[in-house]
Amino acid sequence: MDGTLRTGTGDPIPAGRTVGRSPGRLAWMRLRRDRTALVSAAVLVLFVLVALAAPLIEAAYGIGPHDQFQRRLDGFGMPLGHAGGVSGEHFFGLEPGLGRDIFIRLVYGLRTSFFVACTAAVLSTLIGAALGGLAGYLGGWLDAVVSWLTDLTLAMPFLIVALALTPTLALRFYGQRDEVPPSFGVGVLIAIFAVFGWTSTARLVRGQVIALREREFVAAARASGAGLGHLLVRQLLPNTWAPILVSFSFAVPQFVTGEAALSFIGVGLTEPTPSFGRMIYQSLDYLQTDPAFVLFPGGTLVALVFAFNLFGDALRDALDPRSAR
Amino acid sequence: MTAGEPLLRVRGLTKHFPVRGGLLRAVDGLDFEVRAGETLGLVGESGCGKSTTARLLVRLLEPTGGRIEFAGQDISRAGRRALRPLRPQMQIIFQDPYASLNPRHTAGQIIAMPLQVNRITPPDGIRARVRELMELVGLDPEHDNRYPHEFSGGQRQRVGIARALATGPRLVVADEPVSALDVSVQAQVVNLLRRLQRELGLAFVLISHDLAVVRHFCQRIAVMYLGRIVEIGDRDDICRRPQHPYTRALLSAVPDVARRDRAGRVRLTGEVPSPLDPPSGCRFRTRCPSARERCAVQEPALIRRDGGNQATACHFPAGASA
Amino acid sequence: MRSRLATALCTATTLVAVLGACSANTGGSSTVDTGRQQTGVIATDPKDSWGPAPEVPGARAGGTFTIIRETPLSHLDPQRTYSFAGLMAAPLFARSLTTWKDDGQGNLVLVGDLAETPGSNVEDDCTVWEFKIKDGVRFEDGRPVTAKEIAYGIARSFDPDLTGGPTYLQEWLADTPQYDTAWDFAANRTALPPGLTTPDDRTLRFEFARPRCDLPFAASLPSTAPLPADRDTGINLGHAPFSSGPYKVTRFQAGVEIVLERNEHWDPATDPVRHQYPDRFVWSFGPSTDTAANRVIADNGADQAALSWDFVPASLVSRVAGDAALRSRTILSPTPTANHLVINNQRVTDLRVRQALNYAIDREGLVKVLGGPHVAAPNTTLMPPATIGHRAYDAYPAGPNGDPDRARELLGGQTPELVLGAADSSVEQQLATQLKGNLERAGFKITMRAIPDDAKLDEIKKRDNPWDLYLSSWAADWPSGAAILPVLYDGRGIKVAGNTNESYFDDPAISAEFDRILALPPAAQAPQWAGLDERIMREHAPVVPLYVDVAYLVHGSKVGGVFVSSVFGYPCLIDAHVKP
Amino acid sequence: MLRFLLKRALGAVLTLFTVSVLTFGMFFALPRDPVSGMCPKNCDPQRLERVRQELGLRDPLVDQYANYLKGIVAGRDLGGAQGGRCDAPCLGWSYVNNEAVTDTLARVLPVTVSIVVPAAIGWLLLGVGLGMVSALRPGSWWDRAAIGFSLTGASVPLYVVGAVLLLVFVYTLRWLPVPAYTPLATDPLRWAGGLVLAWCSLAFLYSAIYARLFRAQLLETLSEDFVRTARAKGLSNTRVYGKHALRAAIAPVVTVAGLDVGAALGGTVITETTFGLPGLGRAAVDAVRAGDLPMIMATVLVAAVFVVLANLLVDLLYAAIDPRVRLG
Repeated sequence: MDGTLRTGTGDPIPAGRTVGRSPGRLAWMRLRRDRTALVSAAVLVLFVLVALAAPLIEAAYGIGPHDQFQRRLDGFGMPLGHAGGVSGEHFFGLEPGLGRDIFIRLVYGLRTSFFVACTAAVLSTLIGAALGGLAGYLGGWLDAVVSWLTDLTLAMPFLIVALALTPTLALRFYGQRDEVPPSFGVGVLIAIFAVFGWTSTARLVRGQVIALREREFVAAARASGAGLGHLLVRQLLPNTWAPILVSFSFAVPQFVTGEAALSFIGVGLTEPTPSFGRMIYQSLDYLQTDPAFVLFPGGTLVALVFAFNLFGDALRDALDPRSAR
Repeated sequence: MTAGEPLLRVRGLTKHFPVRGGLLRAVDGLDFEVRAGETLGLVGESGCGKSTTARLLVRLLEPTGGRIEFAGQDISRAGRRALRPLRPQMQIIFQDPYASLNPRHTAGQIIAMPLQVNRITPPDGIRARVRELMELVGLDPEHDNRYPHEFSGGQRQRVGIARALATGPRLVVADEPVSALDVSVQAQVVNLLRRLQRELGLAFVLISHDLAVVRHFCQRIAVMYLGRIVEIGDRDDICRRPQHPYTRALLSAVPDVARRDRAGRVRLTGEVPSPLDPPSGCRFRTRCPSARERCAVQEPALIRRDGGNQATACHFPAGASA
Repeated sequence: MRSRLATALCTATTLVAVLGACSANTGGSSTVDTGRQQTGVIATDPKDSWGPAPEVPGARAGGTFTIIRETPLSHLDPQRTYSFAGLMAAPLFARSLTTWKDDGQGNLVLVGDLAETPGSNVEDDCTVWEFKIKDGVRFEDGRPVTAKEIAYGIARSFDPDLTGGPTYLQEWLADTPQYDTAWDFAANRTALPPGLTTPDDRTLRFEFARPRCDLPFAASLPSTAPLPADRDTGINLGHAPFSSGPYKVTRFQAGVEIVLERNEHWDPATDPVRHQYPDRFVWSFGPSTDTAANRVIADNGADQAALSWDFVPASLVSRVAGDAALRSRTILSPTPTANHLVINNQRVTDLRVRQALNYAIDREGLVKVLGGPHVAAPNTTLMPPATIGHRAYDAYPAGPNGDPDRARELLGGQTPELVLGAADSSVEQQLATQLKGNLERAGFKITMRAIPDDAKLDEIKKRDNPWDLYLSSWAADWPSGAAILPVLYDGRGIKVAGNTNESYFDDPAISAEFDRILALPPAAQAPQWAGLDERIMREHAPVVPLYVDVAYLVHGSKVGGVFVSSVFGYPCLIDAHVKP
Repeated sequence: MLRFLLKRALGAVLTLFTVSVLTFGMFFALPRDPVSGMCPKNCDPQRLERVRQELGLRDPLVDQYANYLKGIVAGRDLGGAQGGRCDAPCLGWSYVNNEAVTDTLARVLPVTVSIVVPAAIGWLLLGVGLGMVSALRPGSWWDRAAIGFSLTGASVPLYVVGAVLLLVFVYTLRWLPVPAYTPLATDPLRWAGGLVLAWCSLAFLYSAIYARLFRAQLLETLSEDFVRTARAKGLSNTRVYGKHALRAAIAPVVTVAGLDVGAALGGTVITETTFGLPGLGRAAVDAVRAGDLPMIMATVLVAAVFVVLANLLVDLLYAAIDPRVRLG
């Protein structure tokens, strides 16, 4: 995080001299003193580690995401035993019906979910920052066009486009018989989120840049002959890190729950790709008959999003010295 | 360029901003020249178009009309590419030392910026040049990795000055360089500027609302009112023999030991008229103690009288009547 | 600061507390009589076709009976009715030429409804049929129903604007699937289609170019409902049908609600099956299957007299079945909907591969995926057990969990790579995942391709569809082998699209058998179909029979008289009543 | 002001036009046959082809689109199977629902409006209230509770909240009726009873966002100069908060609220799905799944109209609340 925050400050600071405290560094120090931030960051790191280490966990756990244990289900297809079949062998029990292990599917689903959400958040933030920055700095017709694009994106119904586009694209790229690799579905999801997710970042950055572009340090750089690239990247960007980072930290959980929401209307990833979202969607039907099936994926989702929101809040506070805490 | 040629020549410079409800005539026909190594002070109340002029001179703004020649080259319509070779030769110092430094850059980065932007590599490298500049403006070179918020106001303005000097300019436009500073610091900075001007032989356009600062610093003084120059001339002429009632009013507001005993302190009454709708004829007439009918009808031209260097735009200048 | 963490913990604990209470699931099961034999006859005694229908024990008149269903009935036009819900709603307000006397236990008798008998086979070769229309049947405005109005009803089903209904009568009369070009209804509104005549007000006569021995069955569909020509409002009839049954439509709020109230002009004496117990029926649309089931289980207020039309969703089955208090409020019954893993015989031409597929399937596991024996019952025959004359057999005995070893043996070391097309709906994705697991265990390599749910049916009906395997089901329009085997396995009629022969199975010897059996008198056909069923499976294995649907319904405590139709497998409303 | 309105209206029309063209194009790229919904069990391909021609699905796309636009502006004649004459604004005939699209809209729109409007009032009041309580006493117990509430609201997805609420209040405790839509005019009590859970879940979710937003905004304005000046002038706390700070802090909330309500009116798909309410969002999803082009176009357009109108309204409101904003 240190590195990220300091990117904007340019040249690395040589060690061994009085080190200037960049605003990013100050934020980092504030963040380190914030216990909530630390705890939520630790939870997030844990989630990331679990997602990254999924194959290792599978090896250690001895059960794959596609293995079925239907013999441990009763006649209705409900898991036998306590709390949805929780046991030393199956930490979180079994899915009703197919009888797959919830724990390992959760681990793999987390991996997919994280990848989708983080990549989409990076992309949408990049698009938003670039468009918002350009529109805010240059103003004029470009600003009008970007504003209009924002309105258009907001007016396009996200769910409908997603619903219509997913099967269409699969057909275009893979015909009707070829196996559609899971990465394709993941890619489509990322693209959809990125295309629809940039508007808030763009608005934020645009507003920030409009406030900044009249500042004299920008004029100073222009008077020195700086070009558009230098102005945007070297002068303005370092001053918009805070809103960009914060909107990124809020975009990730939004996309995590978004993936689940898409499953709700039948878009998103299809079997057999383990998907966090679809798992939650399916589990909700079992709220009465197998609450454990809801609890584990649902609890994980809530914990993940909660940690992200906590961290995002802490980050915002840390980056904004005016905040009252 | 011959020695007598001015470094900067401004002719009929105008800048109008289209706003709701009309045209804001911020700068409305300026004529003046600045020779190499010469210092010109531009004074006037706030809102008279000083800052706009400063930004026009370094082409942060594009003029609506008129001509700006820098080193004999017309730059009034020049694009970014055409300005590129001239940029290192003209720099600007801003009023607000807080806003003019990028809070996310270190002092070193800020001072090095003009060099990097213009792809200038000093013989000993950028770092050495930065340290040299910092020493030159009286900053500890060890502080080059500090951020603006870790400096005091005066120190920050020094950083701004160092930045302006980085490329070795021939002309520096200083827009109210000290007005945001504490009075005790103001003198230090003004002295620094004087020293630099002398040592480096810079041409300066110093813009200020404070006649005291200008008088202390500049060889020539131009007085602006509502987007126009009402009087221009050598410092001593302007200070000793102000001909325009507005100049006299400004002078009389300066606490000055030499003049304390003299009567005739001119007080300005009323508000500055809106530049959206300037008065007809002489723009100063609405506040002028000696305004007559003619002033409302005919706009006075900036005319040299007495054959000297001093020019005044007034139908009834003080010197003539005296 | 601290509060945020505290809240995090709080949220988690609340969730646990809400969902928490858990006890060990030790299994235990209940059984469904899915193997039950269907018996069906065509009534020979004219008295069977007359009313009044015997009283339902304990039934009382009065009350409002509500049916809750997720998907709305988009119209009630009898000539356009083909959905199960539409077919089950129609008898309330539309009478047809013939109808089924159904005890809900699989005993079916085809009787005359508008007709005095279920039809007379005039030449005894199934080419000419006559129906005598009953005296005393009236429309909702009191005018009598005659052969003319029935003939007009059949004629308007030729209108290409009135899509969606069964096409048996039209195709048989015109002797071509392009019936609407053969006879243009719009240009001949006052005439009748070829082969259909009304010699007098009480006689309706069909003359076909070829033997159509199933006509009495086909005439039981609501497309034979009568309509006076002056009451034909075309496409708008769907919102206000003209009633000939015990109820008339008094309110049609598209997508929200349909209200039927008593038709005073209905005479029970003419009706062999219907009753008129509740004051009104209300179809209420919108709530999801889950919601509807939960609502009815909760048994509050008006919901006490409500039936959740859709079957109990798989996720709730264990809860409903496990609640002894609900036993009296549930109906469990087999249905005639048979589900197969269809093999595309044009692509998978190796019989041994098709047989290996049959051996590989773990039907017990499959039923678990579906939600247990209350949702599905394993099946190994082409025709569902609810078919008249059905005989059980297992051509590829693999035990309840499949026999992967036997399958491997048949494959002889090859690894056939097959593409399994599955709708992108949640249930079908799960089923496909299960099947993929079964098949890969037996040495196949399976690629799953998702097909948009709503498009899937059309896609697999295209001759050149790109998949090797797909899930499909068939529910016959009447429980005779004639409405199943020739429809699904006659290769001579395969066209570019819109095929019912989804396995694209084509064998001349089998096709010849279809012709032979279809020419037999209906009563003699049943055992022949059963024999052919087994022969097709043993010799060709064109599909993998998987399971038949089981109807599992739940209703409010005041609901009485609802049974599952032995013909369609959905709740039948003609005996329904509201208990006091 | 008039010029501003005119300019915005023109932009809005352009947006709507683009949305409809994009939707139209997207639909024809879909791998599904729009006619299939009309196909009975054993449908003949030639019949299908004829239906396609009758529906105009074989005309060039541009013609089809032009016809569609003409229908909206001037009405048009549809085939006999589509109910005949269709008056302006004619959005076409849904061959899946078997009725004029305008009729379907008239049915589903009240449901969505009934969900969104009361919920929006709830989330605004709750959000602003919580935000205010926590900003006025930063660091207090109230503040912490409010922050905790809003963080939870923002973290638990609506479908989870909805499912839990349903289980607890409807199926287990039976305090509330099963969610259903009854028109307000029919029975206000049943109307409210059937929607209250949807309102609560939406309000919980959104008020969380608003509380956080409003708290941050209020804290920021309270630290701004003019508030300090007002205080220095000796104005009472109430006057400072009421007149200056609240006014300045409410503007961004209004912006967000306007846009949120606009978007929500376009269809609260997840809410409607969770609670089984037949609103615009469900209709839209069903339309896409069934390939019902006229319904897709209509739902998309209606949703877009709401968003665009909300945008416009927000700009106007913003100008009204904050006179510093110039309409340019």
